[in-house]
Amino acid sequence: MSSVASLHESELQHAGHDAQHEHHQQSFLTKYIFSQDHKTIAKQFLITGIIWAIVGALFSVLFRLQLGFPESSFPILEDILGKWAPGGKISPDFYYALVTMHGTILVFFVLTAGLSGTFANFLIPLQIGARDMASPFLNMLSYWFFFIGSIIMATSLFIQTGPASGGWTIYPPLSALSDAALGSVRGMDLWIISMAFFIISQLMGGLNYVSTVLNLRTKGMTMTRMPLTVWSLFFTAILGILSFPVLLSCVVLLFCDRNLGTSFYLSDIIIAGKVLPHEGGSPILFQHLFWFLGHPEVYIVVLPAMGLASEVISVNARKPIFGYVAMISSMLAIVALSLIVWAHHMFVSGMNPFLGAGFILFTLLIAVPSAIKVFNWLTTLWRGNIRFTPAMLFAIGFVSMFISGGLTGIFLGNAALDIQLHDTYFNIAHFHLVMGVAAFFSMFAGLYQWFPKMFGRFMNNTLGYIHFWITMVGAYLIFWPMHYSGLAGMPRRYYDYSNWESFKQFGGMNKFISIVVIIVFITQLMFVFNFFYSIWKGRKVREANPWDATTLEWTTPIRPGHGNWPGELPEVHRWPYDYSKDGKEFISQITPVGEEETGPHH
Amino acid sequence: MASGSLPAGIKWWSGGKSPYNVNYGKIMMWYFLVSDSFTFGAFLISYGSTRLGSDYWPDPNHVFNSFPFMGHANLPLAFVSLMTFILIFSSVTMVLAVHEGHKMNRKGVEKYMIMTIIGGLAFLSCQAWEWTHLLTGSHSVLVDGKVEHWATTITKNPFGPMVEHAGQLVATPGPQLFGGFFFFITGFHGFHVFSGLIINIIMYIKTRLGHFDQRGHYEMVEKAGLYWHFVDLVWVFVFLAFYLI
Amino acid sequence: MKDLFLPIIIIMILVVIFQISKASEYVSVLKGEKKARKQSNRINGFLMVAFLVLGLFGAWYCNKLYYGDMLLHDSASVEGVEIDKMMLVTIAITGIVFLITQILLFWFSFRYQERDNRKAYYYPDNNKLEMLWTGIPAITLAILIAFGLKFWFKITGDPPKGHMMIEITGHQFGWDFRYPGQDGIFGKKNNQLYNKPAGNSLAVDFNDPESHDDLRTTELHLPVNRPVKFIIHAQDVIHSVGLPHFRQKMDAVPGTPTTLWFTPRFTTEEMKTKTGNPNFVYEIACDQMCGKGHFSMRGVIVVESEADYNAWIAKQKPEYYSMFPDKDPSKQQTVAQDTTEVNEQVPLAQAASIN
Amino acid sequence: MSSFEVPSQITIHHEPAPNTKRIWRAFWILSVVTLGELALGLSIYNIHKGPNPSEMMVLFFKGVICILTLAKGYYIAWVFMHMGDESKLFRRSIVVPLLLFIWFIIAFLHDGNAYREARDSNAGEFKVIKNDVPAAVLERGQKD
Repeated sequence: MSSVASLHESELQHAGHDAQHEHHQQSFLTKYIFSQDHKTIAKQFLITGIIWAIVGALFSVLFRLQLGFPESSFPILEDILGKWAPGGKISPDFYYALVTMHGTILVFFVLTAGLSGTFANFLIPLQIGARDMASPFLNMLSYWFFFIGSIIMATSLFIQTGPASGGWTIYPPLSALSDAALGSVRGMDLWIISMAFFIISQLMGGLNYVSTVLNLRTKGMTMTRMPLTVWSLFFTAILGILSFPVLLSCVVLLFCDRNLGTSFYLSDIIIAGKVLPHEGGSPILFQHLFWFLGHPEVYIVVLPAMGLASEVISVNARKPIFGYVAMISSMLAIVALSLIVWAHHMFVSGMNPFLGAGFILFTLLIAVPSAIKVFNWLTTLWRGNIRFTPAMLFAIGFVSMFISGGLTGIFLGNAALDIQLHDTYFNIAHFHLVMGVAAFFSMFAGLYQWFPKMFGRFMNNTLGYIHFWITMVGAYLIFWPMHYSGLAGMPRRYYDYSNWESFKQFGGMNKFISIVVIIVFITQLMFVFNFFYSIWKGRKVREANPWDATTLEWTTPIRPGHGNWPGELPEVHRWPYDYSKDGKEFISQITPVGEEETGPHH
Repeated sequence: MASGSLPAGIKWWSGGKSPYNVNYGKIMMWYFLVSDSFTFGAFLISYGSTRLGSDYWPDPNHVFNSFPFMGHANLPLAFVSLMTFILIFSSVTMVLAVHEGHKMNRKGVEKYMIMTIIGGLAFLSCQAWEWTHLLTGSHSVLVDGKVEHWATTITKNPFGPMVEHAGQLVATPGPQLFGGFFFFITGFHGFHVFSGLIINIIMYIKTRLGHFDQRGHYEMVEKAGLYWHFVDLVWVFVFLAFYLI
Repeated sequence: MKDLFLPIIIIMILVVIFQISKASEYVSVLKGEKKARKQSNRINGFLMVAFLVLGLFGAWYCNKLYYGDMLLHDSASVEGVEIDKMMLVTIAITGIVFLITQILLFWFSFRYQERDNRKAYYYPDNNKLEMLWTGIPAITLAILIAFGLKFWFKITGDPPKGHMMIEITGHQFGWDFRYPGQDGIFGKKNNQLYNKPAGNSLAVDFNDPESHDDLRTTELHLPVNRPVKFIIHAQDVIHSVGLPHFRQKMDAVPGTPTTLWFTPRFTTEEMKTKTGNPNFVYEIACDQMCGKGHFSMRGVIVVESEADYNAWIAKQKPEYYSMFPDKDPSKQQTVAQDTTEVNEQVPLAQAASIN
Repeated sequence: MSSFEVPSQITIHHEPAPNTKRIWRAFWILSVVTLGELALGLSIYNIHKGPNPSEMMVLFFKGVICILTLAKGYYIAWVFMHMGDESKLFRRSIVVPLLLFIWFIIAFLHDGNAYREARDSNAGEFKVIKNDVPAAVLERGQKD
């Protein structure tokens, strides 16, 4: 034992100590801009995410205008968009750019960075009792890489030929050939560069989350005493570490095809009257690589949502989450399965049927852990004492959406049925419900729940209730009818259906959906207003633990400084779900286990 | 020690300590390497998929048969084997540097770091030579009934199947992606070597300045070492995929 | 002025909502948090049940609106009949699960809302229950997978003997069809021969004698009750041959041919009476995003009786003759030249229509 | 249940092997294995050069090379990267994700192969010129 270096204690404490020393000399720049405090970084992710969410949602409103009112024109659009909406009617080129950007922004920038970036940064250290992330510096870089990526993506919106317009899945050759679409001229390059920055950001974040959860748990915080939020964010980080690099490989090869003349994804192409020299590549290879990320990405979005919902439901039902271990193991099963099922997005790509059979099998297996989770949430509600805070409403809404969207996955995972439903509105309804609306609901739940911790103030409850009910009803009104048009085979990503004998009957439905979309969008703006208004003007939090929750973040001061706990780190003695136990309303994790306590869970 | 088990009798997972008895930096480095192996894996598997999807693929023994200063001698795989040995040897010197670091022997670390850096430079020089050789070579290829002279580039491959032309055997254009994947993957690996080299140089300078002695441990060297070995590890697989099979 | 009217109203509504919310917050502070929470609990609990009831009613109404009238007419292909059945079974199973779970979710929410005299029941886990809802979904899914695999292998397998073949090629933004002619074999293609001679937009190698009887048509005609196999190509980007009525779909991938097959069951005329839509046509919808004209990439399939089909196909002229009018036995030189020009103009015309 | 009597100094650093013998041994193993691979690679070359290349033999040699490469990977990771000295769970947490490569490789290679077959198998129904590999693939060696 020559080099006994007791690094560990110092590691646990370093962030806090550094912060304490620097606390007084922090300038505006180090406190709010280049902050290394995980809570500030979380807020940076959150606010960037909110801005992107507004942009992404606004895009959907724009293309819904075209879909709902294909024969009308809106002169105001020409004033705003110029050449993209000649005569007040969105051009097809721009329509596809909008669709693409809507998908990219919401999937990557909002539901990945905005959701897990916010909550992983905010909750992991607070809930496991750490001063900060394992590497606050990398954590800061993680945000700034995301920021640079999003600036590049934003730039692409304003270039002459417009942003990428090949769909968020950017399938080549459409995305590889500048003759194929306007967005593939330069917009696609910016998309790829932006995504490369984003992937690096995710990687740095993910590595940080994993090593923080492993190394920096406070005394007594065993893995099975962690709240489900931390578990879900931990799994999300693992998924990100394993799948995002493949996206990087995928888009880098695409970049070469676009700019260096290689033909990784290109073969035998005649376009714009020219025979291209590319030979030997396969566009399907791209799809394999893309979906190797793409499918786990869905779970990167939905796992944190599950974790947040579990925590919120448990706190507000005043009951322990039912089947804590089953919840963790089903998440683990989802992680493992999600990495091996990617090709179910490609059943009609001409994939080999035998290979397809393997993917059918794995895919439908995912339904089992998902079902376990749903039933566990239901049982958690059963015989609870439910407080309908806005957070709880959104968590219940999440479960409802997850059921509705999840069940349709059984159709799409079964290849024989998927043939008919592939790339139709059924598909849109499925993934919007299960990973779009559901994840958003959970994000809202998390925001209403932890807003007091973030900003020391409450959000307005009444606005929260109105926000929830309009969004809940609106989401079903938007996506429920889409199942029907999807079953009739109505393809997605069409600019106009009025020339189609098979689909034009759904014109009325499209109009209805578009109107609801506008109402729901305005409601979200109301939420955003509530959010920013409450940061400065909301009702102040007066007690450290306003929700009577057991987890560690509520043992910090109302507005914790860098380092989170002013004194020693708290020591943990039990699991985080001791609600209504032994006649007590709740028992905090830092309360030692009493002599006469019942139950196995501590 | 080699068994790698942790001292018993301690609850490693009970919080307040690292369950693996490993500092966070090393955990991050290891998991980063796992992540990076997926990047490389994706490239190599794409290459495999494309290769199996092609009707014809050139025999690597035939493409990589030159050696510097040996003229036109047919020495298949000789040069790349040399490159492999260079990399393995630089890995050995790296691990020796880490070893000296454990003993807090600054002079030893410096010595082996220098050797590692030289190894890395040698590898990069070899790669530069090989690329130059391929990119400037001239091979006769039958294109549209005419014999042209091609080098192996990112879009051209003169190593296609042979056909009879004017009484002689001439190669036809081979799969374009041979060059594409070769230059791309070895380039990406070379980029890793290059960045590893930069990291090693920084480590060397920091060692010289005594930073690690002040800090009381040479863990940074260890982490740089992990990265360097990973580069070696990847090369083993690149060697397999492009040169051997 | 009129343009501003709507936004102003919306902003007014939002301001009113905000004022009410602000006021209610003050009230709740005055009343005490506990009392305010009680009230909002009651309202939200009620809304939960109301949402459930209205939602189920809405689902029923939506079903009535679309399911019966517009959707899922009989499958127009023989293979699709079984898939439709499987679809219905899946709808039934998921429908039951959907109803049970949603009703429980909202009912529990209402039933167990916070009351002063209620204590939540400490119920952390129960392994038997977990086993139950691991097992039942697993078994159900196993059954669905079994049927799914059976049909999957059937429709991706080989078509029955005696099938006909049609080559279908997608390009931005339209479809080209080629029939193999008398010999049942398509002539070779070679991209380097694209538009050599002019008009050869499918890049057929006319040196291959097997290409001489290949028919290139602008319409796709199929005889009823005969299995047909599509051999699918794409020239530029990925397209997808979507046949909603036949329950079939397959991507068209540049560089790799794909196939799909089905057996049409009803002629177009029969479908017109079945659907009550005099304008009914079978449509090919591109289902894979392929650029700005994606939505206009429409193809029409005419399914007709064997006799009508034979009459139609007999009228078609091999593409070879329109390329090389001097080889045409009937020597209708002028007509043939016209066709060449038309062929050349087709893509341009389509491009123009999009702008 | 909850006892935290942890020895005051937990070492973060692992004690390396007392001498460098293990490292040099690994080096020699790696060298020998590389030479073995090289020999196999060259014999593939010679089989190809021969008049009647036996594809089975080539495949067998390639399989052996793959296994040898995995062995090399093992030595680099376990000895050079000191993975053998890490705790068992840490090792597993690194190796288990890499098992994904099994399915990753199977699926991708299988699909690549399937596409080649799809391109080639439709002969008779239609033909594509470029896939007709010239019959005279006699010798792959070539003058510079």
